[in-house]
Amino acid sequence: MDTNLVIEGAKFMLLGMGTVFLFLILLIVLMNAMSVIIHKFFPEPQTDLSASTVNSQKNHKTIVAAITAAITHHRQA
Amino acid sequence: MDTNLVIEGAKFMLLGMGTVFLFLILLIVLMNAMSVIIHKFFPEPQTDLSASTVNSQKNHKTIVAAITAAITHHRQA
Amino acid sequence: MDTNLVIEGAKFMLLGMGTVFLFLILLIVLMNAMSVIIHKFFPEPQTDLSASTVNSQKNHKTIVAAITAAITHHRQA
Amino acid sequence: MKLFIIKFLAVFMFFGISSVYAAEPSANSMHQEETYKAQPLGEMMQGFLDSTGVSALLNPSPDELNAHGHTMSDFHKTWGRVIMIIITFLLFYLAIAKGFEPLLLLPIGFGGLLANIPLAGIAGDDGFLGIIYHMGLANQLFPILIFMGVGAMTDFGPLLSNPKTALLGGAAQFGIFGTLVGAVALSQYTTIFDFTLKQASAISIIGGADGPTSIFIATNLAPELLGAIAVASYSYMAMVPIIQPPIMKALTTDAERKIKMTTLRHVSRLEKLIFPIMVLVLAILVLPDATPLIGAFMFGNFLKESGVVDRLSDTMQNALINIVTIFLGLAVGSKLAADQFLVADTLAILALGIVAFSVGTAAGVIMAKIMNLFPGHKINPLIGSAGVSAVPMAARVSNKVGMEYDRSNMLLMHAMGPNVAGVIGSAVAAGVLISLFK
Amino acid sequence: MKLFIIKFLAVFMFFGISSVYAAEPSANSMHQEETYKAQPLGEMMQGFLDSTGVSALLNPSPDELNAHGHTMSDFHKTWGRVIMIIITFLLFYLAIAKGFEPLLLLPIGFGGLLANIPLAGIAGDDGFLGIIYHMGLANQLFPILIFMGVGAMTDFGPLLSNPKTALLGGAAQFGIFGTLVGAVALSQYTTIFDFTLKQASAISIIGGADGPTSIFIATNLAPELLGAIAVASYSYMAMVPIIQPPIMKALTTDAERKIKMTTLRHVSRLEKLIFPIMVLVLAILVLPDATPLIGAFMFGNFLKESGVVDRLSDTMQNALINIVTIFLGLAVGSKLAADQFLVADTLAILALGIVAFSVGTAAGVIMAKIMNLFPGHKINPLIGSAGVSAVPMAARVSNKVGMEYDRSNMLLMHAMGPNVAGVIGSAVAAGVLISLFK
Amino acid sequence: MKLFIIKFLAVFMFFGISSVYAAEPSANSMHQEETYKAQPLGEMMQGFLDSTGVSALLNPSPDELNAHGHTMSDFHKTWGRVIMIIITFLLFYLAIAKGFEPLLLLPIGFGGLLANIPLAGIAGDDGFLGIIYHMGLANQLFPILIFMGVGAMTDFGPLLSNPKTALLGGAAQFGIFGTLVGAVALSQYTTIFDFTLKQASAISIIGGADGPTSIFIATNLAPELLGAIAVASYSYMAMVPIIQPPIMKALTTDAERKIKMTTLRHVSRLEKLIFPIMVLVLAILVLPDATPLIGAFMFGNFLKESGVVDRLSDTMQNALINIVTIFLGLAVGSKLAADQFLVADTLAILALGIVAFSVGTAAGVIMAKIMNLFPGHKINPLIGSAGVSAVPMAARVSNKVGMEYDRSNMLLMHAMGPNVAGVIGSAVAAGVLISLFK
Ligand code: NA
Ligand code: NA
Ligand code: NA
Repeated sequence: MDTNLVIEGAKFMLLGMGTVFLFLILLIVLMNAMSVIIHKFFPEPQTDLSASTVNSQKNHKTIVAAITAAITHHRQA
Repeated sequence: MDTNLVIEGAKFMLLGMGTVFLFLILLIVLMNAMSVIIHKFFPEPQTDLSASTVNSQKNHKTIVAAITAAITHHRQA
Repeated sequence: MDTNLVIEGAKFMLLGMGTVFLFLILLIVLMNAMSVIIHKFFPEPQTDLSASTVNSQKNHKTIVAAITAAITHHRQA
Repeated sequence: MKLFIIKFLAVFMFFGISSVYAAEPSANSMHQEETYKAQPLGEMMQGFLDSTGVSALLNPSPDELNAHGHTMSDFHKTWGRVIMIIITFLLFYLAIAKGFEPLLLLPIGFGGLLANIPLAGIAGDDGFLGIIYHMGLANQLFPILIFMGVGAMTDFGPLLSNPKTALLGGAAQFGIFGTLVGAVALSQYTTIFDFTLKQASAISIIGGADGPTSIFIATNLAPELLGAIAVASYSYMAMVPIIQPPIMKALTTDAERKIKMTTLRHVSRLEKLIFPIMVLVLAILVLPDATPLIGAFMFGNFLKESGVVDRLSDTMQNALINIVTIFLGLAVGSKLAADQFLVADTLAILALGIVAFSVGTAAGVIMAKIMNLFPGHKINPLIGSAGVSAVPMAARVSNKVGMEYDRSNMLLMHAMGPNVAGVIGSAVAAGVLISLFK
Repeated sequence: MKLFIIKFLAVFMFFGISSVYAAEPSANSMHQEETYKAQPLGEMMQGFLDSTGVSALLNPSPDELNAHGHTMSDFHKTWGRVIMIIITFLLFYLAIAKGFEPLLLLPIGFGGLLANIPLAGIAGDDGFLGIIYHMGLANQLFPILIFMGVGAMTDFGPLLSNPKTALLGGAAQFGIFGTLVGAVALSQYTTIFDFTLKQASAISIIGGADGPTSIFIATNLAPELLGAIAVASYSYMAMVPIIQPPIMKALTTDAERKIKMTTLRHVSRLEKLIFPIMVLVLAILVLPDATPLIGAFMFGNFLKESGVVDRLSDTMQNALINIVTIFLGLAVGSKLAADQFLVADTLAILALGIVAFSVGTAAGVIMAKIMNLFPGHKINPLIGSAGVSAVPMAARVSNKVGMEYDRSNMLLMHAMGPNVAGVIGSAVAAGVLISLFK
Repeated sequence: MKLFIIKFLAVFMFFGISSVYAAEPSANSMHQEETYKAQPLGEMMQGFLDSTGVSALLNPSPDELNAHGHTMSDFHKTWGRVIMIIITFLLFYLAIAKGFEPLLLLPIGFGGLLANIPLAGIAGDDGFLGIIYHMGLANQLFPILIFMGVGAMTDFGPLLSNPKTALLGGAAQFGIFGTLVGAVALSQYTTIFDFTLKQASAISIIGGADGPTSIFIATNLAPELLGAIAVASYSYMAMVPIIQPPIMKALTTDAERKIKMTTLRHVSRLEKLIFPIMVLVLAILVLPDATPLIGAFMFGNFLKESGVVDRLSDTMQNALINIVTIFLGLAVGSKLAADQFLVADTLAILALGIVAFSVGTAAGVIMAKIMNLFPGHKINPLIGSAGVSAVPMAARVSNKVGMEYDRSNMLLMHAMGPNVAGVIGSAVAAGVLISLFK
């Protein structure tokens, strides 16, 4: 009545690799579907990009302004 | 022998709102008393303010000095 | 059959101070030995120092470059 | 590279030789009792299919138990879970797209999602949500730690410069006790609700508009309602800009809304330093049962105002409160399991919660109007609504509504006084409830 | 200064007066039962000498027990400990001089060093390593928290822009299951190994190349092997740049190695936001037993991608994961006690671990070659090896080997897809194993 | 806005419909046994008045128990609490106005304040102070974690560059053992003190001038004295600039105080890296019972010096040590309850503590003078006082006193050697005490 471990291991492999691939294949299908749906119905607004650019430019300008102020201040001092 | 919950609830309200107001009124009295006592006996030294201004000016100058040094260094390099 | 606590305390002192000094003397011996061994067999590479200097110079230059870029940018803007 | 591999193999050899020395049989190398039972592949596949989530949701096992070891109805095992998962998605949507208190609703929502997974038992005693729950929520430590962090973030300056506005924060607690009476009345005389006095109290505290206080009291008085109470509490706090303005406008005249308040006086550092201790001493003398909450809050505030332990105060306001927020959120979320949340009580809690919020808002505004009947500087009743707490959003709402009627009327700092007084008021109210049920 | 001392003395007096009031005998001031027994100085010295480490290592007491209260062999009490301490020094050397995953190998090594100290019992139930172990490793909380932090650090963009590369991350799991079969075969038919199915599974998961997953599974299925499995797992992850390239080169042609892949498409924020929820829902439907790991991982990732709770996400990626890493490392190290590590099993685990790693690498590469048999954009098989995970080192190795053959061929981002898919794949594999042993 | 409200109501409806489906009676919706008992309003008011702090302090209930479930004297329930609260205010004053170790004295003081609140039971097993105490102080985890952080902050460079100064850190431990003998002598022959050997040992360790070591030993040997020992230890560490200079000046001549020491040699990175391991190995061989403390300390130091795990080292020195400091302080404070602190023992502990400190200081100075009797570079005896540890304040005091006599004599770095050696010395002394009581 001893269990044949090798056969059990093989079953594990079958189930395990099967599940892993099943999972990932479903995931691929879902990823592709999501991509299609999102690009069709929820396209990323182009403004987003420019908004962030504006934002970073703004930050940049703030830094530049700060440095300039510092230098001006220093020259006056 | 059933408890009348509504009456119990009303008692809770009486006790609860009473305690809340008692607490806050005492707190108001204490706050006013503290304000009087502190302004009379422990007035905030005016120097404190100027000290912190000096401190921030000092920080400011440190930054300006660092930037200037950086620029000088860059010009020399 | 009462324990004389003072004698016990004295024993504690003997053992305690003994162990502390034994430990620290061994540590001193080991520190000196380590110093000799490391300076003989694993001398600290001089390049290390210059490497870190180079590194910090590099950092410095990055900062200077950033500031300069910021200023140039500002002048152009 | 080769040299390196040789070195590594040498380490291996070393392990090998060491192991040979270890020749005696050790407890580890003895063959353990095999708990695994071999099955034919067919049965195994069937068993595996039965252990998928699809199967568990469609054909739930009759002996599946909930996180507390009780049986569940089939509805709670199947559609109930699906519905709960969809509800957590709604929470995500509200938190991310609408900005509803995301710091707490995202972890709570995700905890709820995990708690409704069949078979995995994540909210059970051995699951990680269950472990986190028992680590800090069952013993009420997490809300206390959050309160410390919030205390370290709070500035009592505006309250100190205009003490009498504290009364507005007191009046707003009528939201708690008014709702309590209503809830027990409807429980007693109708079949709409069926709450015990304890449960009604735990629910009514939603009107205090303080997340940690709500969670603290719910864990104390009615842990079985914790999930719904926490979700209602944070949702309504997030909805303050929607709930409050209509009430504020309905109860005030145009002239009242345009009242300008006098500039706040400067508050000295010493006043701010003594204040937390003063509040705590008052709580000790009047209501010791409120001191766990007030003590934790004032501990955080005192450390901040002391100015000498900035590293502790910073950690409280950042690393510590963030870590605890993650854990608290997940632990609260573990109470969103379908069999605990999808009950008639939840709807009642949501309904009572919004009543409590609204009553509290109205009471704050009316209190301001009453105070204006007395001589002295007039109070703009719009800052009364900030007395419910929901710091600092309620104060911002006061400011925003005020500016709708007079763009130059800055009420923000004036509203911060009742706002923080509302936190103290709710903690006192919580203390009264704890005291009454002791 | 003197004034100050006077003030301080006044405080003292105050204490004094207070104490005098406290005249009644208190529990504290009563003389406690003295547990200490006086001995002649000679005996005391002898006893003290017996309690030195030198003595404990040379003349171990026959009744000294290990951390679990079991007896130990003399070898494990003496040379075993010395050998283990030397092994921890090797770990330090590898971590510091060779850069082998120092974030985990240093705490693990130090924990191992502390666990092998005679008499101190630091890894016992009352020692601090034992306390930390029970606090978060015995209940598997620490690897879950690490997974949250790693999730918050992970970017699924590359996978989303080229979904099919997920298959490479699937194929690499063959390293786990192939090794499992091999290990049980050698256990059944030879006397080299003697592992149960559970133990073999816990060991094989090393092939998943994911530290937290390995630790999670080992704690679950074979806690007695935890130390060796964790050390093997992190060591081999660190050795990826040595282990993988020969295998990658042996299995590919020159033409294959020079395949250029098409530029990755832009991935929208919404896709990244939905992805973690999608994976979790899929795991719920297919394999609930994988949801603790996948759920924790996706929780971290979801918080990051939500963009509205940056303070929580930052804390997860920094303070929280660092604190847990320290604790996890020490707790794992506590399992490096000689009597648990210096057994024949450890050598077998190290051997099986490297086999698992190599098989996984090969399977990933071969899978890419198989996929290239089908029409569509060709995949450079060098990114197949990244499917074992070991994020992000395996992806960097793919990139580096690719550039050896074509300096303009940047494979890094392409390899990140299978790399993160490998994490998901291993978590699924772990879920299968948990499910089968339930 | 309206649209939004409609959406929200839709969610509500959804809850509603879901709840209707949940028609079966669930455990939650069943009416729970009501634990609340109705009372006439008069009685209720009376009961409420009895539950105020004023009433509890004036008319204590005879059956009120302390945090450990023992009865308390009336003094400890009434004036004792008031006195303790005033004492915590003194601690606040010293910490904030005088800068006395605020990082620990503020949390300890606040914990003491909370522990003396009547009726609230915050220091009891269910109160949050009690929970924190059991979480990490009862098992001595907190001082160990603090030691890790302190280790990561410590630089052994000055000691390595002048090893023989370690002897000064050894001599200062005479403060511990000398006081121990004195304490047991006075306990044996007089009625002033009445300490067991264990208690006397726990008290004497105050002379080690190391907070975590004191707390570790007190928790181990005499937990009933923990509060007083911790307060004494941190207070005296803060008072180092007041306590030490008179002793230092009394024991040295003018010429000695002006001794200039030779410049410290450069210490290589490798030396600093090996040092912590060397100390730990020495401790393993000589005194395993000291390894929990020394191991934790050297773990932190080793991580820092390794240079490859900066993120762990930074977290140890910041988030982790700060969080643990808050918890440790509160937990220690919970032992300042009147019935535990306002006992004659406390006064004795304060007296013995300052003796221990002073003896240690003197021993360090005298040791330096003895060492100067031997040939070799002369040591300025002013750095001997730094051997008590109290890092880094004692070293600063050495420097300051030195500069009083020669403004060009910078002793700071020279004093850091004995300073850190004092930490090691105290840990060794602690190990001896643990070993002797095992
Ligand atoms: Na409130
Ligand atoms: Na993997
Ligand atoms: Na010391």
